[in-house]
Amino acid sequence: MTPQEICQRLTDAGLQVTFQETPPEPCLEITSESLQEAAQLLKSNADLAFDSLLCLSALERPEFLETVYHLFSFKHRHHITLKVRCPKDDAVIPTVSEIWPTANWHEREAYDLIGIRYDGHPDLRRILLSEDWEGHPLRKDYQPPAFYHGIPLTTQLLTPGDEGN
Amino acid sequence: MGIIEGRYGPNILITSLDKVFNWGRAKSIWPVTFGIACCAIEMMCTAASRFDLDRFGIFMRPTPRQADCMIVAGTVTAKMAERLRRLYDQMPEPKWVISMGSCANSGGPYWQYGYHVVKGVDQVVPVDVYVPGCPPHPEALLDAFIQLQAKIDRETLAKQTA
Amino acid sequence: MKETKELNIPLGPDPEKLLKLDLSHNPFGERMTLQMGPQHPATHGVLRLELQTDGEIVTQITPYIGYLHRCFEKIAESVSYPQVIPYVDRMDYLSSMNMSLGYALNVEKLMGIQVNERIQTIRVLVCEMNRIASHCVAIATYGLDIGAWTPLLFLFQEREHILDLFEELCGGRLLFNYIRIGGLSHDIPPGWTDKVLQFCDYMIPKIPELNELLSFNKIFIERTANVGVMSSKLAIAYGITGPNLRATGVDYDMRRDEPYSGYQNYQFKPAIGRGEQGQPGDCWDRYIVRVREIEESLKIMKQAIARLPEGDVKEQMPKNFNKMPIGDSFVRTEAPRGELGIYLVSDGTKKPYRVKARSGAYCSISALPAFATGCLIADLVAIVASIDIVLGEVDR
Amino acid sequence: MNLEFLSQIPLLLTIVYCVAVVAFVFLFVLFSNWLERKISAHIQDRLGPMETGGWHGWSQAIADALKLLFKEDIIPAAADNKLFRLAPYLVFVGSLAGFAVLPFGAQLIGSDLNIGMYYVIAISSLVVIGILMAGWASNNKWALYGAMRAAAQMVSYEVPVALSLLVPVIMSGTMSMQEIVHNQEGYFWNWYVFRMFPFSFVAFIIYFWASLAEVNRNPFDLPEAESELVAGYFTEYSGMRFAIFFLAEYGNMFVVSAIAATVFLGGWQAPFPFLKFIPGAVWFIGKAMSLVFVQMWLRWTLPRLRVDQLMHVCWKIFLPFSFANLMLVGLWAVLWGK
Repeated sequence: MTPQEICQRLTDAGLQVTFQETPPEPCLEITSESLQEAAQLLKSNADLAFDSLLCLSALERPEFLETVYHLFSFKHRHHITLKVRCPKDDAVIPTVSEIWPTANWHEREAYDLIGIRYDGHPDLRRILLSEDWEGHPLRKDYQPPAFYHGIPLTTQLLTPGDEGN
Repeated sequence: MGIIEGRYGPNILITSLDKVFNWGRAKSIWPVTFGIACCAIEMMCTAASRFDLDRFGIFMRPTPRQADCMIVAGTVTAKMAERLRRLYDQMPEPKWVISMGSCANSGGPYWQYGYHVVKGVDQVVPVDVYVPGCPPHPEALLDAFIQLQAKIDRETLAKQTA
Repeated sequence: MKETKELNIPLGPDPEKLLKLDLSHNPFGERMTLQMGPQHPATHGVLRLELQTDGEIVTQITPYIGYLHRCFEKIAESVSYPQVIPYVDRMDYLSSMNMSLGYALNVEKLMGIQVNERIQTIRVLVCEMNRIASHCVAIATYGLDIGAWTPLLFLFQEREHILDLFEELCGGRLLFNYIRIGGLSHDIPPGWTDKVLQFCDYMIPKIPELNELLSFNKIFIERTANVGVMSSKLAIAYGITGPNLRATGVDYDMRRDEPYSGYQNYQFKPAIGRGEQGQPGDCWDRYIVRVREIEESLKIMKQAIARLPEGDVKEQMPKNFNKMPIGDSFVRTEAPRGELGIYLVSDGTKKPYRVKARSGAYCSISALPAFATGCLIADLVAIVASIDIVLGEVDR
Repeated sequence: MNLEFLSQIPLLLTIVYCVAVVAFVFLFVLFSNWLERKISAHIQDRLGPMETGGWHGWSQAIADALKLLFKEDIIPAAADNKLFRLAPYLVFVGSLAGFAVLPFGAQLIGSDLNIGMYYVIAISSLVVIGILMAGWASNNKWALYGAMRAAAQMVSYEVPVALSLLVPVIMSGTMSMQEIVHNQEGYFWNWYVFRMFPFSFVAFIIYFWASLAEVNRNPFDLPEAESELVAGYFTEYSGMRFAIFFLAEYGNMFVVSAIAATVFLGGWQAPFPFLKFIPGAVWFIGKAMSLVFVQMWLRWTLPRLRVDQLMHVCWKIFLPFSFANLMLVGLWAVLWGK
C-alpha cells in the first residue's frame, strides 16, 4: 500500500493527517491528539497491519520538537513514516508503548536525550544517563556539565571553534 | 609484608627479599576480567590462542579480590567511573592499572563532544601503563605487560628516602 | 527437558500477559535482590541487570543500560558527514563494516548517489566477512557462558584469519573506516581475493568441527533447548530483528527481502529456527541460526569474488558536503545483531542535523524481561548470551 | 621402601609422615596447577606458561604462590570476621585429613584404620561445612549462591559415592584401605575394576563422575561457575586465604582420585608382578595422577550443567543405578561368595 493510500485511510477514519512529499521519502504529519487513535488503526486494520515499530526518533527543530515513527508491516511488507510535533515549552506527546512495546525504551531514550515527555508511558525514566543528570543532551543549546559527582568531564585544554573538516 | 615495608633502609636482607617478591609479583599478574568497549575484544584476542597471555603467567580472574591488575579496556563514562573506582578499591594491594586504548588514556575520539565520557581514566584511578591505539594491537597490550613487569621489578620494600 | 516444566517455570510469557503480571504479592517466599553487572563475566560488557530472585529462580529482571553511552548522536551532529564514519564503526565494534555500510548507504540515498558494481561487491564481501567474525565472537562467548572454554579459543583462532585479511585490506583489525560515503577508502590489494578464497576453503570444514564440539553436545543442548523461548509475536512486537527474529521462525532477511548494495544478485538461504531440539525461538535455535549464517556468508563471499567487476572505487566519492539536499532518510541494513536503522536529517549544512541509530541489540535487550522472567539464573546467563548484545550498540 | 626400623619410635614416625604428607600436598598442588594450565593450553591450541623460570614455565605455580602469600589480606567490613577467617582452614583440614588413610605404599599409610573407607566418606563432609561457612560469612550474594549450590551438590553426590564405594567393600569384605589393596594383588585383571565385571565397573564409573561433583569440577563446577556466580563461594577471598581454598581444591582432587585408585585400580600394586621392583608409591601416585588428568581433560572440554539438571543426574540416574548395582553385588556375594 502506498503512503497516499494509507493517508487516505487515516483521513477517512476522521483523523488529522497531512501527506508530506519530503524527499527522499514521503511521510505523514499527524497531530498529537490523533496519534494514539491512528496508531491503533495502523496496527489493527488488516489491510495496514503495521505490526512493527522499527524506529522512534525524537529531534529538535528550530521552532518545535518532533517525534518520527518508522513503521513496518511484516505481513504486507510496506513502510510508513509518521511525524508528530509538539511545542518546545509543552513537550508532551501521547505514548504508543501500549501499542508497540518497542516504543517503551525508545520513548525513554527520547525523553532522556531530547526531553519530550510521553504521556501515559508506564515507566518514563532516564535510560542512558544517570537519574540525577541535568539537561537533555541532544538539545541544540545543551551545555555539558564540567563535573559529575566530582569526576571532571571537560578538560581545560578543550579548544573552542575547532569544528573539524 | 606490612610489618617490614618502609621500616628499614635498603640493607642486604631487604634487597634480597625485594628480588624474591618482585619476581613473584612480576611473573604472576592476574588481571580482573573487566572489558568495557571495543578494546575489550582486543583484550580477549590477546588472551586467546594466538597471543596467549598465559605464556607470561597472566591469567584472568573474574573477581577483583583475587586480581593484581586492572586493564581498563574501553571508554569510561560518567556512569561507569564510580563503579570502576569501586572495583579498584576492592582489589588487594599491591595493585596496578593498565589503561588500554585512546579512550581510557584521554577520552580518545570522544574527547571533544563526548559529554558523558571521562577524559582519561587517570582522573579516576592511578594508571601505571598507558597503551596507545584505537584499539591497540594485541602485541601492544603484551608490551604493556612487559613494561609493567619491568616496573614491578623496580619496586622495593625499603624505606623511601628524600 | 521435563525439569523446567516440573518447576513450573513459565516459558516465554505473552507481552500482553506480562504487562498485567502482578509481582507485588509474593507467592514463593522471601525474595533477594541481586545486582548482575556492570562488571560480571556474563553480561558481555557493562550491562547491569537487577534481578529479583527466589532461590535460583529469577522472578523479575530490570535491565539498566547506559554504562557505555558514548554520546554518538551528539558527536554526529558536531562533525561533518564523512567524519561520522569512525564513530559509526565504534557503535557495534564487532561488525564495524556493517555499521559503516548502513551509514554510507543512508548518506548516498540522501545525496542520490548510485555507486558502481565494484564498490557494491566489495562492500558485500567485507560485510559478510565481518559478519562471520562477529558471529564467531557471539558463538564463542555463548559457549563460555555455558561453561565450555575451548570453543572460545578455537573460534577466536578462526576469527584471527579474518582479522589478518582485514589488516591487509585496510590496516585495522577491529575498526576499519574502510567503507566511505560513495566509495571505499581504497581498492583491494592485489592477490587479496585469492587469500579470501583460501580462507573460505579453510573455514568450511571448521563448521562441522564446531558442531561436533559444541552445537550437538548433549550437555549444550540440555542447557539451551527449550530455554528462553521467544515467540515470533513477541519478537515482532518488541522490534527484534536479525538472527534473533529468524530463530523464532519468521522468514525475513533484509538482504533477501529488501536488498541493498546488490544483495539481490546472490544466491543464499537465510537460516530459520525450526525448534529442532526444542521449540522454535529457544536459545539453541538462536545459536544454530548464527552457525548456519556463517555458512551462508561463506557462500556469499565466494559468489562476490566470482562476480567482482572492474571499476574505480573512488570516482563517485563526493568532494564536499556543502550542498547537501535538505531532507531526512531512514535506511535499514542487516547487521549481525539485527537490523541497523539509521535516521538521518539534513538541513543543508556540511554537518548532519540529527543522526539516530536504531540498533538491533537495543530492542533485544528491551525484550529481555518479557521472555526471560521466570527462568533460573543459569538460564538467564544462557539467554543473555544467546541474544548476542554488544553494549556499544545498545548505549551508543 | 622399608621403613620398619622407624616403627620402634612411633611418634617420630607419625610426625615425619605428617610432614611428608603436607609437603606432598603442597608440591602436588603446585605441580598440578602448572599441569592444569599446560593441559588446558594444549587442548586450546596454545602454549600455556612459557616464560617463568625457564623450561616451559615450570616455576609458574611457585610465582603464583609467592605472590598470593604477600598480597593484602582483605576482610570485608560486612563479613562475619571469625567465620570468614576460619572457613578456609576448615576446608583445608577436611581435604588434608583424607590423606591420613591413603595407602601410598605397603608401609606408607598414616593410619591403617579398620574403618578407613568409612572415615574417608565421613571426613570429606567437613569440606561442605567450610564452604558453607565461607559463602555465608562473606556476606556476598554470589558467594552465598555458590555455597548453597556447593552444599546441595556435595551432600547429594555423597550418596552415590558412598553406594558405589560399598561395592569393593563387599567384594573384599573389609573397610580397611590396606586390606582392600592387598586383595587386588597380582596381575592387573585382579583389580576390582575388572573383577565381577559389569557391577564393579559400573561402580567405578559412577564413583568417578560423582566424585567430579564432590570436588566441583566440570561439568559439575556450579559452585564456582565463573560466568554465573563470578567466582562462587570464594568471591570475597583474597591473597593467602584464597590460596588455601585453592590448595584444598586441588588436594581434594587428588584425594578422590587416590580413593578410586586404591579401591578400583589396585592401589600401590604394580599391574604385572615382574614390575614390583618399582616402589608402590610410584604406582599409586601415577594411577591417581592419571585420574586427575582425566578430570582436567573433562573440565576443558565439556560445558556445564544447570542446577536442576545436576540434581536430576544425581537422584534419578546415579542413585538408582548405584543402588541396583549394590543390591546385585550383594546378591552375588550371598549366592556365590565373593
